[in-house]
Amino acid sequence: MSDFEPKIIAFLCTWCAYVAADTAGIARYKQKPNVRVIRVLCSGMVDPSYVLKAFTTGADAVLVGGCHPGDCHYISGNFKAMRRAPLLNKLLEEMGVESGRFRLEWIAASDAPQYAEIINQMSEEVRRLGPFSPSMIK
Amino acid sequence: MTFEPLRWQEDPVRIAVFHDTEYLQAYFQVTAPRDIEWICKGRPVEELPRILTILSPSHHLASAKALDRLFGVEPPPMARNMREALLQAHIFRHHLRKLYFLISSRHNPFLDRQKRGNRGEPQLFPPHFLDEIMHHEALSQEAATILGGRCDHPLSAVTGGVSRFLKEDHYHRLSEIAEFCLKFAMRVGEFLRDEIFGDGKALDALGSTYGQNLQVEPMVSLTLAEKDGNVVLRDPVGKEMDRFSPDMMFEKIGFHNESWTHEPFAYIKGTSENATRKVQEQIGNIFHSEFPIPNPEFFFVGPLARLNSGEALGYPLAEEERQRLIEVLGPFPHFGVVAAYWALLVELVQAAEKMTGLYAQEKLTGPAIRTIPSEMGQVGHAVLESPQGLIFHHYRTDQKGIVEEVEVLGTGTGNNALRCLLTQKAVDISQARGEAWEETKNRIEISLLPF
Amino acid sequence: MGTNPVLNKKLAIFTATGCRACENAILDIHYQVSSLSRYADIAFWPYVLGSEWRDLEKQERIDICFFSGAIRTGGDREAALKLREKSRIMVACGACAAFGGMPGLVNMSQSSGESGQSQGTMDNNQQASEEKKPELPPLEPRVLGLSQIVKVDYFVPGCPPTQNFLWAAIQSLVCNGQSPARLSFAASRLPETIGRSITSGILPPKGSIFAGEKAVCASCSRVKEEKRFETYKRPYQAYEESGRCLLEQGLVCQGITTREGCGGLCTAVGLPCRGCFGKAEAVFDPGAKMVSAIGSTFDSDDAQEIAAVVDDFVDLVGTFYRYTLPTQCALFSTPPKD
Amino acid sequence: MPTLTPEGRKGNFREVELGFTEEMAREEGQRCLSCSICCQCGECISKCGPKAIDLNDHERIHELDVGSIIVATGFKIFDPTPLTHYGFGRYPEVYTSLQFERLNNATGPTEGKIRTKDGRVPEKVAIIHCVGSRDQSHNKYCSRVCCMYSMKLAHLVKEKVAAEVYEFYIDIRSPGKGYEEFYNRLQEEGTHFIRGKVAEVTDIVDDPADRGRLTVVAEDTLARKIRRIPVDMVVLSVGLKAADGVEDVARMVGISQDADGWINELHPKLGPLATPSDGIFIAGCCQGPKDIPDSVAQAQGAAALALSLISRGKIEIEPTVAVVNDRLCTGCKTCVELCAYSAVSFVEEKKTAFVNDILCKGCGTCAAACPVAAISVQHFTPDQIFAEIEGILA
Repeated sequence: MSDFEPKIIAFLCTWCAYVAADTAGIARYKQKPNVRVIRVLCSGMVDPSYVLKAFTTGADAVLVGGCHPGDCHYISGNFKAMRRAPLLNKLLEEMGVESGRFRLEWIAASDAPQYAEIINQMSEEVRRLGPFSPSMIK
Repeated sequence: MTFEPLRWQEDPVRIAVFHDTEYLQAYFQVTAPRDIEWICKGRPVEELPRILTILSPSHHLASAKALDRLFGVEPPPMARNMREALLQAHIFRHHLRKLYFLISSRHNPFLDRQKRGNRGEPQLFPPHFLDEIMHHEALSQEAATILGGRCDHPLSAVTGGVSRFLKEDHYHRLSEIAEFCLKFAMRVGEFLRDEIFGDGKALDALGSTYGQNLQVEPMVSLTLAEKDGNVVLRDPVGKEMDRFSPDMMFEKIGFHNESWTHEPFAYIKGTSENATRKVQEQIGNIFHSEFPIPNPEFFFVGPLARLNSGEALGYPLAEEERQRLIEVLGPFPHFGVVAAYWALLVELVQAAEKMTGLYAQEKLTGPAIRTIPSEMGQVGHAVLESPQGLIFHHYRTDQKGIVEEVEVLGTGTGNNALRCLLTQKAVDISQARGEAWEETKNRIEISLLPF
Repeated sequence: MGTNPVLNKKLAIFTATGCRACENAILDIHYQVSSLSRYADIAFWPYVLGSEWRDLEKQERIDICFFSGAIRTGGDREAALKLREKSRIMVACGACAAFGGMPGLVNMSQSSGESGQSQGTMDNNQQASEEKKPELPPLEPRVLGLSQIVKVDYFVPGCPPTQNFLWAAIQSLVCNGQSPARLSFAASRLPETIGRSITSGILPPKGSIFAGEKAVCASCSRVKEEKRFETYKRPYQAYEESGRCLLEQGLVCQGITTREGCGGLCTAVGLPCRGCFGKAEAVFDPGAKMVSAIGSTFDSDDAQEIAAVVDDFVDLVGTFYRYTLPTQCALFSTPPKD
Repeated sequence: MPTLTPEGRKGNFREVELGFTEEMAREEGQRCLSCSICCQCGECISKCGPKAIDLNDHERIHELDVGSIIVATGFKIFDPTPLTHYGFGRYPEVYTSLQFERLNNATGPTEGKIRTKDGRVPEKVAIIHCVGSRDQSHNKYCSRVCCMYSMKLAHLVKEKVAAEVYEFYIDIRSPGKGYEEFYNRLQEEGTHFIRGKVAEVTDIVDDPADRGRLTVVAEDTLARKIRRIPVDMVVLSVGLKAADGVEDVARMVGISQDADGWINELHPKLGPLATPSDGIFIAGCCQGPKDIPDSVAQAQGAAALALSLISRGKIEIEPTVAVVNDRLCTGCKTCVELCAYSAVSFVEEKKTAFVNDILCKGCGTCAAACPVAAISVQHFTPDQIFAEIEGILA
């Protein structure tokens, strides 16, 4: 367990969270190396199917990063993401996926430090939860 | 020696025959679990009718009834009629199908007539009669589909009523169907009396299947009294020994699990020496784990159990049929296979008669189809006379109405002891006659079919 | 008229763990299934003909096998393997065989620690010492769909399968393109590949599903105005005859993600769809899509309000994967065999 | 106003009101609140040579159709009032750099003469750098222009009144052409550069001779000693802040701001003038503190970009738009209400949804919501995303 390195898939909105991640890199913020980023045009584009797909493909956790409510580059895309998240959480919960494994976060383009912060704390939490394996998959 | 799979059995079953020290011991095994509890746990309770419908249409209705009780609502009269109408359609269909199986038992009914000659297969008798049965099978299905939304796995019965009104053309079609079914029921009656039940030698038309009528030792019968909705127990001579309300079900009835079958044995808590011992003798020592009580009283359910009340039926034609049965086989109670088949016939006619009464527009119209529950209880149960016999449902839920506990007493469980009994009997008989295993299997299947 | 026995195809019909509804469905197709005899001999059908396994061994091959029921016990598995190696075409008939069906919900409760009905077999092991008495076939660790243990050529979904698609399957697989006209159902709603195979007798591509292409909504008769999910209602709470889309009335109806083919049967009766035809063609996971479709249309942008609505929802898994847990739930399924 | 005593008025016709002495007049002048409310007396109209004043004019709102917008909302200066230890607002002789600039201006109140409020010629002037900039409790960033303009002011002071000038600085930042040379020149002119942040400005003086002056207290970090310097004037080199109301402009044209309120450019290196929304460009200090040459350069660049759009007369839209697969679309109408640009419509005759790819921005909300996955955003289709997932998890 000690040498377990969580794999976190991050779906980042290209206008805010993705920029934040970029800036965080340029600004040399310390970040855990467990995150693999997938760039999407908007957090509203992230279909819950992607999240499940990530889990089935071997991700230990999934992060969706979008603009703060009101700042969506597409006016209201992040609200759609915000509406889906709780229901998806409930579904995952019923399927026995710990709540810490899926997160929706608002990360503005200027929130580079927050981004790094989220990444670090999330990977720590997932490290504590251990590798994800749905009880049903042989 | 094992027979698997078995013909006409709803559950996946097989017969295992063992050479015990001095005689052959037959085991009637149900080889797959029903898993009902595990399927239903955690579901919203109002979904149960749609889930338990996989057991049989009558379980669908029973489940809806249990929900009425659980939510404390009274379905409007129209809804009650519609459910009843649906039940009768299924009784008709079920009995007709079993008689169809009986008649076609010696042939492959799906063999092209043109081919029969050149394959030396015996012609179906009488020609086209099976097709007609199929046809009316389909008619009763159509009725069931109109009333239930779907024929197998109906879904129209919901909490507090039914989920839809009927449309104009439906009424017309339904009454039409009822007429056809009644006419045909009479024809089936004539046919069976002339060709099969009539006298011994006609029975041989079906081959040696039951040259001699297979009888089981008299048993207690468990039925539902239509008048007061109570459950009635009749002792082997047909007189009433106990009458209790469905709430008491699990105080009166117990279940016993055997390691070699997935079907539990239902028995009456409370023993009666003589009858039980005979039954025990016949079943032989199939029970390996101890019963909680020394000599459990076994019972059986189904058409024959119902008729064993000996009470006259409210419907003239059916009553007529019943009298004919009594002429030939003597007064009730009966515990023979022929009587069981004949009971099917009687109830077939009765169902058809009920249909003609129920499938009238005024019966199936009304202001409301449902009463919406105001509050939610947490316990519900219902008892219902299904085509195959009495069934019982019992649910317990949490505050949100999520199922925590489900108990379903199906006919499989109710008749489990009887089925073992019949199997053993059949094996004994064909042993005595030194028949081939095929014959034995055939005999078992024929004798299990009507129960 | 293919009366020549040589042309006749050999059929096998078998049900593993499940009710007999699928077999009834076959038996009942317009009470005309007997007319099949002109095209095919039913070589193996335990339920009606009492065929036994040795009857199957006698056959050198089976042309088409209609297999229904879920894989619950070792016996089911054996049966599936036996039939597969005999049969040229394997058809998973009904929701149980195609997707795992309602018995598949057992997997759910087993995942949460409770070990299903397995105590039956456990007793077995305990009493194995006792004097001879029959064993029970072992239970599979979890309920499976047919496609998860053998290769399946065609699927006929539905619980039970609807007559028109079951008949479509028989026509295109059995009848060599000369199905009796009086029995052919309206081919309009059929996907063209299937329609063509019925008339031409050329088999549809392997793996095709005998059902529509779109989702149930396409054939559902209800009026769709505007999807806006305000409050969650449970079926016992809603009394509706307005003929409006059930989902728009707050009833969770899975018609939107479920393959078409039933003709909106349940919704026509006023009950929400539960997805017995399985997920629609392009859907990755039905539950996820339901979440997405319903969630996106929540009528609020306020986190608390949304949380409140979501809080009312009950038993998402049991609803979204009612018939498909073992095969189509991304997190709970194993890949198909081929 | 002094008047004759009642006795003195007897038996003569002398004026009772004696009028102001110069001191009295000055004193009276001090009472003016300079409330700057126009009483609409109309005097100005007659005075204005070019007749530029029209008192009856009123506001009008013009709506223009434009092909592109250049956002150049500039900046506002940092208000030093919160920094009470500098005494701004408390001591009349504490000025912000802009006020002092005005004082220097030939059209200013003193016609460009540098005078204290009581008209004295200042002999010592202190200039305090980084007021509100590079300050953890206010703006963390460097305002970039203060060092240079402070030195310019120092130079002017030297030139005009030859006063002693003390510059209190943290670091002198003089990048740019000729800037460093200017710095050296000032040092030669004898401006005192004291490295150290000013602790306080007070009117308590050590030497009675200095009464009326302000004392600037600071630590000279090079000389390692506390300095208390009496001065006549104190100039606060205030920093730059994002202008008020930028957030409204930004939301209106659909661009975003960073934490300090400066507008985000498309890319810090490769897109310094463009913004995420096509056709919207930025110039000058709305994007961040910068001096005049930089602003001019950026402005001209932005103008060029805008022109290049206008001259071409057409624009390219992103290829990432949503498309509907009619074969799969079931017409459940889930997507229709979701589109923020109302690009999705429902075609009754076909009973399917339709996406207008001119309006569509490709946010993919509809694609995610479509229950049958009939809609997909080009270049972000589920298959591509899935492939990506498999790829990075492989």
